[in-house]
Amino acid sequence: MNFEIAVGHGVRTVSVTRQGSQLQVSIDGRTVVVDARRVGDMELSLLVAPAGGADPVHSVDASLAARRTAGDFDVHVAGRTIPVQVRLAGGFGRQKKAGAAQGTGPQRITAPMPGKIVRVLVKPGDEVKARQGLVVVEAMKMENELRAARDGRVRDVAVTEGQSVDAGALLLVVE
Amino acid sequence: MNFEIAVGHGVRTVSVTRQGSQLQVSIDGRTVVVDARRVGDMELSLLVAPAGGADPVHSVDASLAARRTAGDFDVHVAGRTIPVQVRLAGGFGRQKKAGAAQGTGPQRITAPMPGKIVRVLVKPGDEVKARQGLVVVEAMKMENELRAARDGRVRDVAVTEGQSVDAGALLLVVE
Amino acid sequence: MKKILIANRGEIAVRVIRACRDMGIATVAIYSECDRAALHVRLADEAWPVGPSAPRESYLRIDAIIEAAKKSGADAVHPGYGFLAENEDFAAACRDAGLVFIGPSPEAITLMGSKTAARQAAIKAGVPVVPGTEEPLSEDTSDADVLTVAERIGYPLMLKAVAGGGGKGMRMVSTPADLPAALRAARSEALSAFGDGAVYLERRILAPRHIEVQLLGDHHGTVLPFVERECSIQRRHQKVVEESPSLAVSPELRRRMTSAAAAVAKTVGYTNAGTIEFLLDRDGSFYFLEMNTRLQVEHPITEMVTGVDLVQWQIRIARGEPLTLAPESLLTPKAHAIECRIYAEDPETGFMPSPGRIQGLRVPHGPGVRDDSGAYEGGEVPIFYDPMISKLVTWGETRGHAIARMKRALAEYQVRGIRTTIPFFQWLLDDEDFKAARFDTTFIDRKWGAPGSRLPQAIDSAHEDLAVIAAAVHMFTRSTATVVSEPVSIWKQAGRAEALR
Amino acid sequence: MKKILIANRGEIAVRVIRACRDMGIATVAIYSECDRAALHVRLADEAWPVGPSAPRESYLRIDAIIEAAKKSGADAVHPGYGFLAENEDFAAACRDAGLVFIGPSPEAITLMGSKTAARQAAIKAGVPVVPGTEEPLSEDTSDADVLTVAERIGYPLMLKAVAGGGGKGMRMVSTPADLPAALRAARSEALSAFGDGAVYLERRILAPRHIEVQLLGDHHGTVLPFVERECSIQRRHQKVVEESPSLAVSPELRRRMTSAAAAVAKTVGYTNAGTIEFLLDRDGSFYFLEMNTRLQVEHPITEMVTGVDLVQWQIRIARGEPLTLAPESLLTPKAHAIECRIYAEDPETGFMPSPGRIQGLRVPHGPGVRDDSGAYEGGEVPIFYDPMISKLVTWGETRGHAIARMKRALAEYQVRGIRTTIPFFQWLLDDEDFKAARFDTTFIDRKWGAPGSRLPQAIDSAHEDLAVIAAAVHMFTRSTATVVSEPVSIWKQAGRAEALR
Repeated sequence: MNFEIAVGHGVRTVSVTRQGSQLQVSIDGRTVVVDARRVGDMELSLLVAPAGGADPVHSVDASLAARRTAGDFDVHVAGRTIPVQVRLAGGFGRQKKAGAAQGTGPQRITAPMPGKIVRVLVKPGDEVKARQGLVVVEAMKMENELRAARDGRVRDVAVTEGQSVDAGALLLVVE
Repeated sequence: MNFEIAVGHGVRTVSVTRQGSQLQVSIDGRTVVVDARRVGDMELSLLVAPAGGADPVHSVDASLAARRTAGDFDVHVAGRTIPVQVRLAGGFGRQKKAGAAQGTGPQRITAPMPGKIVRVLVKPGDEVKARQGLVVVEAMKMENELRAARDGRVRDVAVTEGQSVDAGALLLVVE
Repeated sequence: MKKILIANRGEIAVRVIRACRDMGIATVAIYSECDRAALHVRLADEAWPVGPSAPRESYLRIDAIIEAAKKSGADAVHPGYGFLAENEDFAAACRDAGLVFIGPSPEAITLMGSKTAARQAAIKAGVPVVPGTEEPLSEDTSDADVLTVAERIGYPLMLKAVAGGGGKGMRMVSTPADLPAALRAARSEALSAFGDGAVYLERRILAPRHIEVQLLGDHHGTVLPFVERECSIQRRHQKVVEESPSLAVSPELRRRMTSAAAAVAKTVGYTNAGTIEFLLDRDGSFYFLEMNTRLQVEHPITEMVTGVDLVQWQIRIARGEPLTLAPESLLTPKAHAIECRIYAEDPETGFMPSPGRIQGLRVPHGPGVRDDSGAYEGGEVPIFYDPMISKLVTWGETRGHAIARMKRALAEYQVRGIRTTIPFFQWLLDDEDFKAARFDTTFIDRKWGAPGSRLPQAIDSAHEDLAVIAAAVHMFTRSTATVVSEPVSIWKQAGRAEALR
Repeated sequence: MKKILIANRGEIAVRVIRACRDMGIATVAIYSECDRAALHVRLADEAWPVGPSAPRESYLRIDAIIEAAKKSGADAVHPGYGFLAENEDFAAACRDAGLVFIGPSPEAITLMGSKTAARQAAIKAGVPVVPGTEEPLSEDTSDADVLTVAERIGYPLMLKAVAGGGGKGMRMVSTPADLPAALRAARSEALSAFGDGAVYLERRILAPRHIEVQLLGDHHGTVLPFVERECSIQRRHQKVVEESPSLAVSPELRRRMTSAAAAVAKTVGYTNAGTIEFLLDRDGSFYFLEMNTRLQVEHPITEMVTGVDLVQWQIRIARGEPLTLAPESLLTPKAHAIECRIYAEDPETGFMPSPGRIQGLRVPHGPGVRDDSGAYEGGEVPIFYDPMISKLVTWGETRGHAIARMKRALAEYQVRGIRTTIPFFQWLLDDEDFKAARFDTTFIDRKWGAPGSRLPQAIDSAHEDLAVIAAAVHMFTRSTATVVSEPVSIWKQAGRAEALR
């Protein structure tokens, strides 16, 4: 089974095959042998070893939490929380693979959590600088300012002050 | 929905009906109003009140564990573990309802857990007294003696010393 | 005292329920709509609804809460912290309804709840205060008037809500130009959190440490101070890590600070639990900052180093018992304790709140670990309230031992489905300055923003590989059925997963 | 010491892993076939298989464990308790393989592991022993010979495995007629548990208390005793509840018992952690019973009242550090701690083992609670090993407070899918004699068998009603889908359930 898995700033090409009672996992050509046991719906006990060598003995206690998009997970491993996006082979376009998706194109500012729009700090047509505040959302008793990631110009403002929004709702677009 | 629920030494006749956002539960004619929320696959948060009175406010945090037989549960409630057997109305015969099932009929001695038969202390035809040892099963490093519940005579011995048995396996019958 | 209503939610309600249960006292929870299945409701003996999810319509509704207390037959009310804990009207309403309010008198709350009146009480007790406005600036004070007052105090200065607490309604102002915006924001936060938009100004002590002294006062004239807590690790003026004792406080300074704290409390005839907050300057001088007339979030670290159950003592004091604790033992910390406040906030995205359902939860255990939590697996973290879901506390024979245990406990802790501040604490606990206790209240703002300082472990490619392996194995072997524990079944699932491609 | 192999499983392996992690030391777990997904495997840095599930084929396989240690590059081995912890061959094999054995020398294990040699060491140290056989009775000794020896000692007497421990291979014998059967059973248990069927006889002290003294000895000649533990609450000679300090031990008696314990340890040049067990007679005289040359199950209560991490100190001693603990503080208990051993046994059916899958697990938390566990939700309790799944420990300002917290913690504790001894402890903690600390080692056998004494709370009809309501509501609203948190969805499910009838 072949996957593409985005993690950090890159995408890894991953294949998983059965090998006796164990699994062989290749990541961008490097292969490890994994003895896997499912210990909960979203929890795995893995013993891992480099391929061709000794038995898998490095214990990795891993658990996953599904994110909103199918195939997106937070992986909890070794005391860390690492977001990954899993797609079947070919699931990511060229762009993502090149690691270029981050820096270009319009910025869609979405609500990171359900809340109330306290203030809209810009209007369509405004020029904005990187890290300039765009909109203030109140949730969980704190006001949170959403900022521009890069310089740009405000195209659409989809919300008004006082409005309640769901997580993921589009608030405004900067191009 | 009507149930018969065995608990302790008796069987209760229970009905559950919806009443607005709450449930009405009748136990042998006594009625309570329950505000129920499921907080896990087998966990419930219940607020309970006597019917016809105030709002349900007695908080009962209940969780269940399925036993081997469908409809049999251990209910964990108020720090206690209480075994119940739930059947649809009419599911129990007359005998059980009368509370008479306990004291008569042949005793089927079954293995309470997986283990090894260490010693068989009786043979078919033996007269046994209440609490007399019948068979010794080893499990989890301890030897456990299974005893007769009442006086009787050994009819069948289904196991031999050294044999491994599964939980629930019939070991012998005393009549 | 046979039945106590807990006028709060979340971890502190659970904490109070546990103390009551330890004392054989029945408990009454209250809940808003979204909290029907919250842990404090599940663990209490009774639970009464008090209104919709917005705090103003439920947990801040004095009338609804008093009515629930009366109907339930409770004879006392514990306010926890936050919500109505420092609301004198609530304390008075309890008293008027014949309910024992487990906290100070309404008069003491009124006096010390006003930051400006509290400063005057400290001055009267002979305790130094930070220079600032002695009178509150009401909501209606014009920007121009506030600017005039600010000019007298000098910049940088702190703008604070008179009714403030928990870092809310507080802003640092560096130049006159920043004042109007800061004033607007602070008033708005203060109004929403406390229903009172009045503010005051205070000179900003540069790079101070925040040191506080826990007190208990009984109804027989005894006030006992406890060994100090160090609370300098703050973000947005909100404490995130606390420890006791402070490495910056010598036994001699401890004696002076705890005596000063007790003097302030005695001056106002204070009873029950309270905390005097000080700023400790680099030169060793300290200033009265404010008094919190309630239990503090960080009370467990004091409990860990003194062995005293502060909530039990709140209840015992409220029912008239004299303080029988040995004063010296309260000032002699047993080794070291540290607390991390676990928030449902994502440190990777500027601490954005991360409400939602907790899909999975693994809580750390073992020697020296205590977790005071309001969360459970399958439970919801609502958007309406403070996003703190638990307080992880560790104790160790030394500060280093306590930190080591905290790192271990944080590594065991898994909160799945929402993001939390756990990675932030892992970063902090590895910081050399933190490990050496070289910090002040500006620590997080200076350090967390610095280039390359953020979550170094998250960009470690070895761990990314492990995450990739786990995700791939999960997809390969996943099952919508129940837990699979035999390897053979995993391969069956795997076969099926392949067949389904 | 950079990497430690833990030659054990379950809660004690988890406990040792946590201590190693607190010290920055890497951990190697070992596992038998059925333990592949056990908690100690999941939490360790590495995990090596050592054989099939039966202990003799895995956890007792010295060769396989030494090989795993070598292959993994471990430089030390922690044996935990049970299995090979008191096996001198294992300690010697570690030494021969260049591995540090975290425990006493093979010579000390050999000497004190033989109950009869240990008695002689105690006599040499001037410590009284219970009258009995000074030489072991080998497996081949005839019943007639054993009867002759027994006659000299007098009935009732105790028949004990020379290599015994944990209550295994131990029988009380009241009359000569009972001796042959008891001998057979004790030898069989001892052979199966320790691989050595030799036994010895001891006069039975009627209704004694079981008091023990924890010791640490370093490689520089220092031996330090700790405040005593009271372990009289036993079933089948197996401890089930322990507390520290003992209400039966005055400060003066504590001084004498701890000095006697230290004297025995010094006589044999003992190093690392060990425990001297005494019987305390009603008249205040005490007798050396045996020495356990390892960490005890009940070590956490000592940690709770002294603040010392005993496992850390085992490791520090093993790497040559001198004991720098203040002797007086170890003998001055900070308030009170109590431990309940949670077993996968059903008290309702004569404590039948109850292995199987843990369908659901809720662990208690909050102030003064510690849970040392090897269990997790979804995990299996195998049939092959000791059925203890966790140790619940509480600390309180007084004994009453510790007991109250234990009752609260037990009420919060839910282990679903298997039966546990939690209800038994709930019964015990409500017993008037227990509450007054009026007990001896015969307490459980006398009290638990008494009519009407068993689990009174389980036959309380109000609670039966609640169980019935919960079960009925569950059946009415059940769903095979995921968690349902909105009421409306519950009613949808209910509708569907009805439609399916």
